[in-house]
Amino acid sequence: MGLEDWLGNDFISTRIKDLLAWGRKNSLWPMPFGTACCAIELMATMSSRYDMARFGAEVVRFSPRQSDLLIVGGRVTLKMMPVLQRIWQQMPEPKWAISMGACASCGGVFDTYTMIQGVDQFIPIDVYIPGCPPRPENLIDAVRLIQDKVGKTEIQRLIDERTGVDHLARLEAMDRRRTQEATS
Amino acid sequence: MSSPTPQATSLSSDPIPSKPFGDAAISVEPGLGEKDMVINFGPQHPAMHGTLRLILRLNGEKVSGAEPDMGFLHTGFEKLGEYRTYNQYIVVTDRMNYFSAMANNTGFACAVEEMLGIECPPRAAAIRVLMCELSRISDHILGIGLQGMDMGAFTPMLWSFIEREKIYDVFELTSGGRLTTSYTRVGGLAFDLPDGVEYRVRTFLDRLDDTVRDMEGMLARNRIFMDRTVGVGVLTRDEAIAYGMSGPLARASGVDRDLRRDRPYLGYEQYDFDVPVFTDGCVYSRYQQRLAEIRESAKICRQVLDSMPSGPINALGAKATLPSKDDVYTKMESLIQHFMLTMPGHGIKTPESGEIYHATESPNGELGWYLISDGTAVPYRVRVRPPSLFAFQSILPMIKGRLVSDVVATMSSLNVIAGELDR
Amino acid sequence: MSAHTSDHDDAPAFEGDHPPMTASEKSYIPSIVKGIGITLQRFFKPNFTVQYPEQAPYDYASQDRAIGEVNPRHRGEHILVKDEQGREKCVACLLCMAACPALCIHIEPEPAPWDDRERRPKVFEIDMLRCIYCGYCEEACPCDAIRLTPKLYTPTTSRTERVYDKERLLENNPEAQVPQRPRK
Amino acid sequence: MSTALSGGICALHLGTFTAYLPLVFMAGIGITIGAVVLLLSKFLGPRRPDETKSLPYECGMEPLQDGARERYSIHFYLVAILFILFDLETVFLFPWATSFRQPGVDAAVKLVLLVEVLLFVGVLGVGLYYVWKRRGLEWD
Amino acid sequence: MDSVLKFLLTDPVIGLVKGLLVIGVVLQIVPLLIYLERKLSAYMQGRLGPNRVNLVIPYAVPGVGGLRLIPGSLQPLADAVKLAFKEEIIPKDADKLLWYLGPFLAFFPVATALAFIPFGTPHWDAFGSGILVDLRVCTVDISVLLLFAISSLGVYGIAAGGWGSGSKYPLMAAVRASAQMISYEVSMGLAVLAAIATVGSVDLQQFVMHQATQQFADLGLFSVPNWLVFSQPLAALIFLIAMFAENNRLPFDMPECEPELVGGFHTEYSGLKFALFFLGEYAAMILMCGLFTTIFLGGWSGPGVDPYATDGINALLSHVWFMAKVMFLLVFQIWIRWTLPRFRYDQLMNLGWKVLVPLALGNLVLTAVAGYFLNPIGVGQ
Amino acid sequence: MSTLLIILAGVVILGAALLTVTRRNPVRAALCMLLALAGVGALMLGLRSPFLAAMQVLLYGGAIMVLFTFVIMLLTLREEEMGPEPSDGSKLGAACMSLLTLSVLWFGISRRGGASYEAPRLGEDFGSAKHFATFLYTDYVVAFELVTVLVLAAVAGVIVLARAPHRTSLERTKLTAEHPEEHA
Amino acid sequence: MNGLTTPDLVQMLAAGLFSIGVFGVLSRRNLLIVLMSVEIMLNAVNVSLVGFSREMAHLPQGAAEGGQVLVLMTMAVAACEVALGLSILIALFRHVRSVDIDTPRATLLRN
Ligand code: SF4
Ligand code: SF4
Ligand code: SF4
Repeated sequence: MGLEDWLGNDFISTRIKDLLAWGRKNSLWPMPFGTACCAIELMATMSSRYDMARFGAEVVRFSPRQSDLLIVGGRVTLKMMPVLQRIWQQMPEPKWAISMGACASCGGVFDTYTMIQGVDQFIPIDVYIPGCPPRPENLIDAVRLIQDKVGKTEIQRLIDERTGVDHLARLEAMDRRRTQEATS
Repeated sequence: MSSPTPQATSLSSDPIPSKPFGDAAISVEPGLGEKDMVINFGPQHPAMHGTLRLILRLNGEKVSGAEPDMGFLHTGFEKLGEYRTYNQYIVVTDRMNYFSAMANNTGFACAVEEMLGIECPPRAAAIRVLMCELSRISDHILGIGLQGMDMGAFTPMLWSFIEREKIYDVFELTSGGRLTTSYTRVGGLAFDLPDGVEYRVRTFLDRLDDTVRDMEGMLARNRIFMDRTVGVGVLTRDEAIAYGMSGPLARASGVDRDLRRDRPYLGYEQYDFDVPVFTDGCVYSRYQQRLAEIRESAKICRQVLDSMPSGPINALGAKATLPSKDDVYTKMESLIQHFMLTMPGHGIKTPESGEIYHATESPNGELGWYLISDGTAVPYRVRVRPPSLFAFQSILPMIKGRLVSDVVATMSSLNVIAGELDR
Repeated sequence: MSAHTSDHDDAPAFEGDHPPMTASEKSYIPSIVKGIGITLQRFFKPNFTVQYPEQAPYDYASQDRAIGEVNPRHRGEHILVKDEQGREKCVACLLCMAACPALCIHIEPEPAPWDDRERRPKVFEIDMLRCIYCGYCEEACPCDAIRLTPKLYTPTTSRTERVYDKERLLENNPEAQVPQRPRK
Repeated sequence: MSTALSGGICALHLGTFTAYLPLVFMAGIGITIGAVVLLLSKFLGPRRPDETKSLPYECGMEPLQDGARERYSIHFYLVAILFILFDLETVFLFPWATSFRQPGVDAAVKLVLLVEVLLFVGVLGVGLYYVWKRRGLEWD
Repeated sequence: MDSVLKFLLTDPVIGLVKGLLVIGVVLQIVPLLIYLERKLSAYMQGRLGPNRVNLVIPYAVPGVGGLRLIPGSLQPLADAVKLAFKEEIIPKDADKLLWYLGPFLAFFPVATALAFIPFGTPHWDAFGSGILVDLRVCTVDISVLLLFAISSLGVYGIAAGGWGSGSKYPLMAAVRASAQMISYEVSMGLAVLAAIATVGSVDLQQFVMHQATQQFADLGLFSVPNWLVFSQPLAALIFLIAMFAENNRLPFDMPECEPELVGGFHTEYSGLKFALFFLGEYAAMILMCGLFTTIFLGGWSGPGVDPYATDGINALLSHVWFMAKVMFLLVFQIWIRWTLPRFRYDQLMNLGWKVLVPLALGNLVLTAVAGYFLNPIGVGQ
Repeated sequence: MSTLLIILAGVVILGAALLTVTRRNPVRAALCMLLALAGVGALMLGLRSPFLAAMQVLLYGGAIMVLFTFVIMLLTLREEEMGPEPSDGSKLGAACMSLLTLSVLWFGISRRGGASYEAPRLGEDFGSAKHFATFLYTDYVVAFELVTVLVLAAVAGVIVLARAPHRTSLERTKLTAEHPEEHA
Repeated sequence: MNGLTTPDLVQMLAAGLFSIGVFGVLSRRNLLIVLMSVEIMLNAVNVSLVGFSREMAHLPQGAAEGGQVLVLMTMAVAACEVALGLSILIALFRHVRSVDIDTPRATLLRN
């Protein structure tokens, strides 16, 4: 059930946690869910002038199974929403999401009959980027914000919250199991 | 409504396939035939630009049928047009074809101006031409870069982005936005060109050649690339006409038609440029077509810079453009005009039942705007003829019976912009 | 204006558009060598990357981007302009609200306590997330009370946090607070 | 010749199984690394499977057709068969390749060997040609 | 001391140590390769590549703090850490057994086959103890055959992984990949056959000895060694091309070509299993480059290396030469990857069957005929 | 040493073979078969036939089993297509038959006089590729050349079988008409 | 098994392997597995041949070589057999959509 659950607060555990946070922080492989204009700026961020690879966010995997960071860039319509949701669900934990641009964050200029007014109604978004389209600088800022967040959050609790598991109850159950194993 | 193009009547006599989708179109049901595998190609597929979807029926590697599924990016552009004033709508047109936003809002502004009977001043027209051609370059260079990328050559794509960044700089300097410029206004432009743009465009054009040569050198005569593109995704001249293709795609198939030359707008007739035409209609021809058009556009840009007229950038007399800010702060009638143009319920005076179809040559082909006005500041109906739609619908005959890899090559050669396709 | 490019005018020595591959081209080797040559050249060219968080977005001195100092037309976050007495210039005429295509400005006017104007905004809110930074509000304002400044929009972790109220807009970007309208 | 070169006690002469012991070690190391990585993959990461997550990825759509294992083209099978046959031929040529230029073989034997091998390769070529002509090497 | 050495330098111990060393070195080259690949491609594209995770020597500069070295050099480590602690997803249609076997089988044969590559001189007097150590793990004299036999099992990894995922893209990729790999194995085998015929041995160490001790041409100033790349250029070319195909590297990266098959046969894999696939892939690259070096580029031989000497310096130098050649080939592979577009599937098969196989056969015939007229060969003439 | 090895290999081989013939899932069967083949290869090494061992792995492991794998992948049999599980009766019969075979062979083997491997030492390169060369192309040249003919015949056969005429569309429609449920 | 020598062990092993093959051929109805069983039988023969060859290595007449060549030939035959057998299997499968050995008969009877 994940080694991280077993990590306590002693010196070595903290070191391991630091190492993990460092690794996750510096290797955020993005899953580009770019649908419209924002996708072009997303590409611009990956390309030579802004070069997101500098932050380790280089390996663009088009398979959700290998990515850590979903970047929703562009307009998301009613027809597209299930796709987005499915991709988000198919990404392995721990995962993060950026909503890039006005459209993804809240619909932007397109308050029309087909548009989702903000993808955060359907998937948990960690960072919103305003702008239409946001400049690559903003996207880089957002990735750095995510990096901060990765370093600070307790991943296990985050995952539990997302999957609707009672974090404390799970930890207690594990504790109980541990003591049981120790006694028997 | 004015007739779309001079050639339209002659073209319409060409035979249209009785079943345009033919037997290529299939229905999807579980547990299909003996060997065919039905597979989703898109929407979230690297080759489908994020939002297009093809349902492919594969016999081994071979495509035995395909069904395009669109609408994943249907944003309601046309409906939105009925709730935004003409000038506000310019912002929206930017977001329709984001590879070349400038060409879109120029097209829309031209359509409105033609409906209102306004002539935009020569300086504004020249600047618009410059910006349109720059967008054409940025679209085509990314197009050939993506063509390479979809075939595995990732490096040229990033080089194309370097050039695009320089174009972004020009846009940013003039309009304040990199991608979605919102620079044109009905009857003119938002601002005049700032200093330094000319120098910047010229240096960009000078260095463009190098990059284009490098990109061409990497791919154009490379056998791997040629084998994958020559004779792939062929669209004959007749098919191209029947499917309503336009722009570089049609020209690559031998349809010698370019609105900039055949139905000049914005003073295109003053500039000396060639319309490159290829006849093979295959992916490789489209690639070469784009390369050739980049060079022609660069030529036009230079001429525009050489002959840039001076003068106002807004058609002032027509009461459709905002007065200058200094006047608004100081003169009463300017202030009133400003209010009359911006206040809710007011705005540009339009004819009671104006109706216009106006087409411009956007980088992807004939971009037509069909507008109906009802005398208010908001259009009664906005309808777009998006070139990408015609490109996407014609993919079936191109990929039928070909391999999966050809689907990728063909798709990227069509340069389908989902935003424009689905609107 | 000729209808065809030159290579169509003089009769080409081959069918179709493109010269067929020569024997040496068929052997793959020349183009591979050429390709390697080009990439080698590019390898030794100076690179194009702006190290964003360290190098400020407008500090392009070392790059050939060189937009100069801050681009005055850059459309970043808004400010409400203050007049000489430190009051907002806005007279709550609602023109910006009408001009905004994204419908992201919300103004509630109230009678002004000052005698040089009738009204002033009681509430002036801009949803920075929905805003598309088009600059129409600035263009619509008859008294230069709202401006788009070069300040980059910043990513955020909360959607509501991006709704800027009057106070925040007034203090948003102090450097851009010059009473006279900067030339564009 | 080989013993002359690889003297020393480590270079065990051929055929004794001890010479292959390092190979077993190597395989052991490979297996250990592989197994450890697989085991770790089971224990390290969190696990929160759910219905959607374990659906096969198909561009974000519901997978079309139930049962993803679909049938594939016969061509691939042909490739595999051709491969077997060619592999077989290679096997029969290995001994020849090691010895046909050894010193101390007299000319007549050499000639016979040459003819034999040319014949062998020739028939192989004929086989390839036949397959080619029968469109066994077409992939589209 | 001496007795300790004597005890330690028994065959099994030597074998084990060599095996551990080889695997260790390979496991270290892999991150280096990943790093190199990213940096080289970045510079080629006018970018900088990863530069945020540096090797830091703490407190190196007094008063200022740590010294940052080699920008981005820890990137592979960061990736590895992250992948290790990623959730594991098993698709619902997956065949559990194959799912686990896939990455394992992609790595294990490669690791085993590495045992046959000679990475240094055949007789190194280990620490002056008088015990001669052959610098390769498995000292058998049919190493080429065994190497081929074992590495031909690499197909199963991809096949099992792709088929076992129970998803369409991986399945397609698996079928493509295995067909591609076995097709190019034929031409590779034929090319190697010609090389064997030239050398007259199926022992890789003999290959190197042959190339190290003979001279191809004497150009006065320096003599060209008899590397097989000179005497068997066609075979070398065929092998080189087949090598790219066997490693599934661009321009032959059919099995994972992104724009067509999303992620290829490992689309469904996440976390460490994906990393294991990756590891296997890069290890296979190293294996193939090592093989090419050994067969065609004179292996560990090079200026200053005496094939018969037994001293440690000589052995070290030979190893350095070997690594240098292998690194050169690896960089070449990387360079090609970022330069060329990829083949289409049928073109790739055509190239394999209709060009390379006939060429290799012709080359074989040529070798046979030439061998008849030329002098018999021997080592050390 | 070698007896131990042989017993070890024997256990692996027999076990794997037994598993092979009893697995219902062809994939599992093929995997077990692979193990058995590898065991046989190791056994050959122990019996001082290294060349044959290499060929065993190369041909059986690297080629023949690949072919099986391909067929399995291409057919991807469904449960109903594999036919029903054989009845217990037939299994029992088969077991009897195979035991009969085994006892006959066993009888034969145990009757022969004490063979041994300890006889005069073998030549240095017995079983190597060079050793093969000394007789394969001289004493057994007919067999050697016949192999090509065999292979040629096999190629021809395979091509003919693989290119078996497809059902014409007419036949197909007829079939569909007769058994609509199969083709629905 | 005290009376058994090592060579006998090898032959026993071969015999065991062979009878497992026989069992597989007789008991299974899945053609794929039947083919695999045939391969197992051939392998048994190979083992036996190698064993005999090893046993006779000291005889001067080249009996040992004969055994070795025979193994190589067996492999060749096995490869060809598999190639053809699987081709037939595929051809069959195309017609009757099953790899059950008894199905073709049933289908033929039905028609
Ligand atoms: S936020 Fe703006 S740029 Fe981004 S997708 Fe929406 S409209 Fe396009
Ligand atoms: S910039 Fe445009 S979208 Fe933003 S508030 Fe002003 S008018 Fe509205
Ligand atoms: S900001 Fe300007 S336009 Fe908007 S309400 Fe105030 S005065 Fe009017």
